[in-house]
Amino acid sequence: MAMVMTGEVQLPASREVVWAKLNDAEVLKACIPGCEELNKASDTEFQAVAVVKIGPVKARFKGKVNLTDLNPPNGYRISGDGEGGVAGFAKGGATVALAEKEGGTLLTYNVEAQIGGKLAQLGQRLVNGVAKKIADDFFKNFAAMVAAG
Amino acid sequence: MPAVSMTVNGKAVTGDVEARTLLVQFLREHLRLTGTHVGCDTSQCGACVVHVDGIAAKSCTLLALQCEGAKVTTIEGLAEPNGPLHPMQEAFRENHGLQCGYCTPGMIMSALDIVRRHGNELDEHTIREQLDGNICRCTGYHNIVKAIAAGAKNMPKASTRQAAE
Amino acid sequence: MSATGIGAAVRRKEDFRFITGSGQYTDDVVRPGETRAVFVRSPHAHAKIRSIDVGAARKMPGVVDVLTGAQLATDKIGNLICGWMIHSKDGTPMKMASHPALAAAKVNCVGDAVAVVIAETYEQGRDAAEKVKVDYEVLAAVVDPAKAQAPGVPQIHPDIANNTIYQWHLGDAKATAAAFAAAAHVTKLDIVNNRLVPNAMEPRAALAEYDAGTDNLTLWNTSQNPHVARLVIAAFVGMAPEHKLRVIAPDVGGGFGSKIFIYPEEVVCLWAARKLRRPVKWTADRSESFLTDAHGRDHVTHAELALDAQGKILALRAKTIANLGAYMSTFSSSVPTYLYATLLSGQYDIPSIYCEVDAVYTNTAPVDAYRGAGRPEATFVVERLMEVSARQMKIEPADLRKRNFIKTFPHQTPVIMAYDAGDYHASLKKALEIADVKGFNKRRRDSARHGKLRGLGFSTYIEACGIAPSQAVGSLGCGVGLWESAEVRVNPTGSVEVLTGTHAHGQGHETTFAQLVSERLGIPFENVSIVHGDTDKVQFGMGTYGSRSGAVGMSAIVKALDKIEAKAKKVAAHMLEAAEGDIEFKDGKFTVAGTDKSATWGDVALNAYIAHKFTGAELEPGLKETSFYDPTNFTFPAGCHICEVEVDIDTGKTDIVNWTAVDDFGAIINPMIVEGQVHGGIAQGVGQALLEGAVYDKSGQLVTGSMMDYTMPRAHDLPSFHVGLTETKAPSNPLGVKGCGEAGAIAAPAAVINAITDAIGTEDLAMPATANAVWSALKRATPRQAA
Amino acid sequence: MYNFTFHRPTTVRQAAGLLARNPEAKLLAGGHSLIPVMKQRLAQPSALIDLSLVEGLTGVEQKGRSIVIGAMTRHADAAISPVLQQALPGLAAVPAAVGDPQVRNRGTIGGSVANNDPNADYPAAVLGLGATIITNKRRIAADDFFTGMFSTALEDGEIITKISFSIAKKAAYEKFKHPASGFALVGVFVSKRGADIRVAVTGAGSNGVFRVKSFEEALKKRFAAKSLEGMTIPATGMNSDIHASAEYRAHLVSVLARRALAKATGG
Repeated sequence: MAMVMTGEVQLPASREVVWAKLNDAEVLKACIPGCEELNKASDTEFQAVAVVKIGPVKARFKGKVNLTDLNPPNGYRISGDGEGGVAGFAKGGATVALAEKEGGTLLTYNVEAQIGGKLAQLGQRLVNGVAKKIADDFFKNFAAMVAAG
Repeated sequence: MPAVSMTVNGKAVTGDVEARTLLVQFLREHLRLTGTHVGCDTSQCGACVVHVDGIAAKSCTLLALQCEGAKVTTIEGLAEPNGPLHPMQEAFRENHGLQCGYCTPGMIMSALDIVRRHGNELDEHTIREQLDGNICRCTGYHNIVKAIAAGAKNMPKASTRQAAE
Repeated sequence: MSATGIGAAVRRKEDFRFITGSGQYTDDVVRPGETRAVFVRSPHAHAKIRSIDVGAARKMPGVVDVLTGAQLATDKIGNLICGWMIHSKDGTPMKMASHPALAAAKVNCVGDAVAVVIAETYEQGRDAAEKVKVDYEVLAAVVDPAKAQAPGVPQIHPDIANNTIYQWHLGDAKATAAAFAAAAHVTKLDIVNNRLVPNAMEPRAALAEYDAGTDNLTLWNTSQNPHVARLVIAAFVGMAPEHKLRVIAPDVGGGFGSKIFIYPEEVVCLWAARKLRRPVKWTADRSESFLTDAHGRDHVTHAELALDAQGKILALRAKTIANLGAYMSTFSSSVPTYLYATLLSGQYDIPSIYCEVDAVYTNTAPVDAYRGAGRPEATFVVERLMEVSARQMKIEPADLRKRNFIKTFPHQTPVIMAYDAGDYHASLKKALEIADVKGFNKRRRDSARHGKLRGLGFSTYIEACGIAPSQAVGSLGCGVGLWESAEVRVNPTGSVEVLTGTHAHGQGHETTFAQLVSERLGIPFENVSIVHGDTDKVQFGMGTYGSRSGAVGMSAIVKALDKIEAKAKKVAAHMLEAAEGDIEFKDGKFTVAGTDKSATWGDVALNAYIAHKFTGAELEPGLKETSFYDPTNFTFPAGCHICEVEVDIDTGKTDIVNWTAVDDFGAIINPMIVEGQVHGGIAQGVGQALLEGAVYDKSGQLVTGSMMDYTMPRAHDLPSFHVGLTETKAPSNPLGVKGCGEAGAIAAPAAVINAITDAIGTEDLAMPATANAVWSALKRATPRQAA
Repeated sequence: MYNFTFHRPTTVRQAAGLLARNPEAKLLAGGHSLIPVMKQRLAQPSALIDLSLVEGLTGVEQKGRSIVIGAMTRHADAAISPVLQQALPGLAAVPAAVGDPQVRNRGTIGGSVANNDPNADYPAAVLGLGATIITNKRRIAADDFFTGMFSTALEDGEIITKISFSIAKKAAYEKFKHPASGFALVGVFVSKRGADIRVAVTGAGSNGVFRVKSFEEALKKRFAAKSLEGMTIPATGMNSDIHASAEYRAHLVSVLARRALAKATGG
């Protein structure tokens, strides 16, 4: 089931600072909900392991995170896909745009996500909510990291 | 493997089971009581309904170990082997309340639970609402509803509890 | 009528075992040393298989073996096939893609099996299946049948252009176009016939056993037609010679078409059982059923009806795209063609009809016959066109139908079928009375006072059953004959076993067929048993689908009984020392005409076997006869269903408040069972109209993949039904029976949607008409002036 | 299902101890959310701690102006509890509306509230009555308890033992049931206890149960369906899936709120 959602978050830092954090593996690891590992394969490629927990459901996804369409300091696209074993697979991406606003940076994101396999077959009523929560949590975590400096 | 003991259809039974063994697997595979069926894997269809301590439960959503010490009644335990049928069984036959028969054991066990909770005089609306946990693909429910109303009427007030125990 | 004879509402013989939990379904059968098969299935709708690594899985506890499609090919196990050849307009044969039981190179739908784990227990098998590593190269998927043929969409099968299986047509395009050009009124509709998941309550299962001593294979499975399964698995899949394969379909928990077909799992279990020398059992869990049972319907149609100013139909035309899924299932090609377009004349005298059907592949589960198979789709097209035409032309819907009913028989339609008997006025008239249509306007006003919209919908349907004359279906491309067989064995004590090639999975053949035999031979109902479902016991037969067991299967029994009677009379003649021509047989007694000499049925049966009164030269001992009956025509059950609904304006929720069904099934053997069939059919039709719909997302994931998301009709979704009967006997078979199994599912969807659209005043409503859908339609609508 | 170890403690203390020793353990109450997920292999707890033999976790009692329901009280028992029927019938309607009869025969209030499924019924009542969740460690106000879909303020090792509901004079629940799953497509609980007016919604929000402040404000003038006439809530933030659009869910919230009010006020 493909899902699409958008959001924005106002950050108390310059675009350059935000941009740097968006490209920092440690920051990304701390922000990706449930991320257990994020190993750099190159500046724009990472091997990742993340645990997705939704109520009683718990699935560990192994896969890649890629940064593409890099346009410093205006934005990029962050995408990932992972295999969750018996749970199925998940793919998703977010186009992130940075704009100067009120002395800080307005980050807007457009997320699309897709799941397959057992989660898609059985989890329909929850998929949208979960995808939204993961996206929101990521950018909320990111905002906190930026705020923390 | 953990051991489990319970009373099934009046008989004490024990078995060594993996913790993950469901009650329905214990009944069907360990005890060979194959009257209890599995029709779905999301606890919707009710083909697996049995009574645990007199109360209807979906045996696909209970672990055998959760039933340690419990009294379990399955469709096979409703009537004595050579005795008369339970009035609810008889009513399903009399009213053509079944076609392929696959959902029938669960339907009958659920019907008895409806009588336990709502008494012997059941109106159509109550029966239809209370059958929410049981799916039949053959009958369109028309004759199941009739059968349950008739079976409930023909049951002595005490007999539900007896059947359940 | 005797208490157990033809026409009596005899309680069913089969019920005792079902109500006491002693039925024997496939999963209940246990063989010594049995193993469990767990399939590894694709989570992707469309992907190339780069590699499969079973190494880790093989090492898991309890694993006997892990097998893949590559090994299947090495062992020369053949593909699954579709057995009905359809030719395109241009004369080219349909494009049947190869369908291996385990995919080796490419998967084409979610749930496609790529490997199988054989393990000691089910849970061990599942543990190991997770360890099978499949490296997929994921491809873009095509899901929407309306877009499957467009340029640039993913191609599913490499040598089949535009995902197109065939482009077929029926009827006279020119005459139809001319009629449309001259029409006073043309009604146009775009219709989606929603995709359904059959969901028989018993999931599919297979248990295979190999006897190395005799080289025999036995398969217990959930089949509606065990002989056809054996034939296909022997002759096409090449598993074993036909005489070395036994197929047993024991108690089967509902089929509705989905258990006609030959599926990959049966093939794999047989293959694995022989390879591993252990019995192999597979039972689907419901999640697998959703992904792998053949689905039903899934048509996209544009339909038009041309009428003159008086409401007389001049012509009908339809263009349909039929989704057959990733592979062609056993009979899938016939469903949107000869089982669909041939019924587009409905109950009406329509001079010209033209129908075009494109069948397409998509990355979804295969689609094949599901209760009604083609006929519900046809009825929905015709009956929606009728209702909408009536509304647009401001003619009462019942009146428009009356103006166009076929009144004389036989009637040749422009789309092959020759209707042989019927009285459409009679069923409509009776239904109007039972439904109290006269009182509807008052009820509608009452509903309005409570904030509810009330609507009335008709469906005067027709279907073709008794499938089917072999010569006729052969000329249309069917790969098999559709006769039926019966064997009647009279035992020395006079009891009777009837072996039938039909198969019961809820229909009550053990009762109905015994009623026929009891009445005909004048022997107690209890002394008759019906045997079916085992290829070692029963001679070749064609199985049960298309409401054929009565019209074809019982006719075969009648023919065999004719032979039994003739032979028994010969025996009686010797016993009573009379001429054979003087022997009369009535109520189980043989008498010599004009005398008081008689012999009972039991006496004659015993004498046939002890053979003390005749020599073998005059008469063979024994009393057993066989018949193969081939019908001379389809039968044409028809009737009128009227649905009355109330729609809650605030929520859009529809309640069916009244249902009337008046059907003409010809002669009735057991009215209780017939009514039960009607009830069940209506429930499935209501399910299609209100609740059910299989939805794939754009990437080919089945998002209604469980009973949490796919709404099965429950008791509180349905009312009690008012069922009535009219009767015109079918002239094409000795009993005059027509068939009743599918009528409800055929009639109901149109009745429901006609009722809701009547209530809400807009035709813009797709199935399933969920509360959300109806609420949205109400919001979009400019309400039609209420009648 | 993956295998696990199975424990049946008899006291809350034992249960908490087991939970502390097994970080991957799960508490098993009625099991009707957890076991289906485990059957699909979408959860792999190392141990299950079955609470059914733990003493003192069942029953419905009136304590002063409150109704206290033990965490392991089954829906079927709560629904017919004479105490509840007498003191707070609007709450009794909630367990009566859960799932199907067999689910109600096994499912528990504690399990439902701890799981906080965004389509579950009880969270609407707990939030809609401003209940207090009592655990082995502390008391948590409903307004602080539900923190998003499937997430609560419960900490590791914390076990719900009881839930305390202040008796509201007027209270009612209206549910639009999803025809397949039996969950609430939308459910609305309304209550009035003195000046505390609450409208809590389950099923509709993409982030779980929530209160409709605009409705609550409007109801302060008069606690009646009429006060909400013409009022709607925006579709943003509503869940949208194959079963219902966000617009439809938003619409149902106002329809069901009015119906619940009519029920609560005997209208």
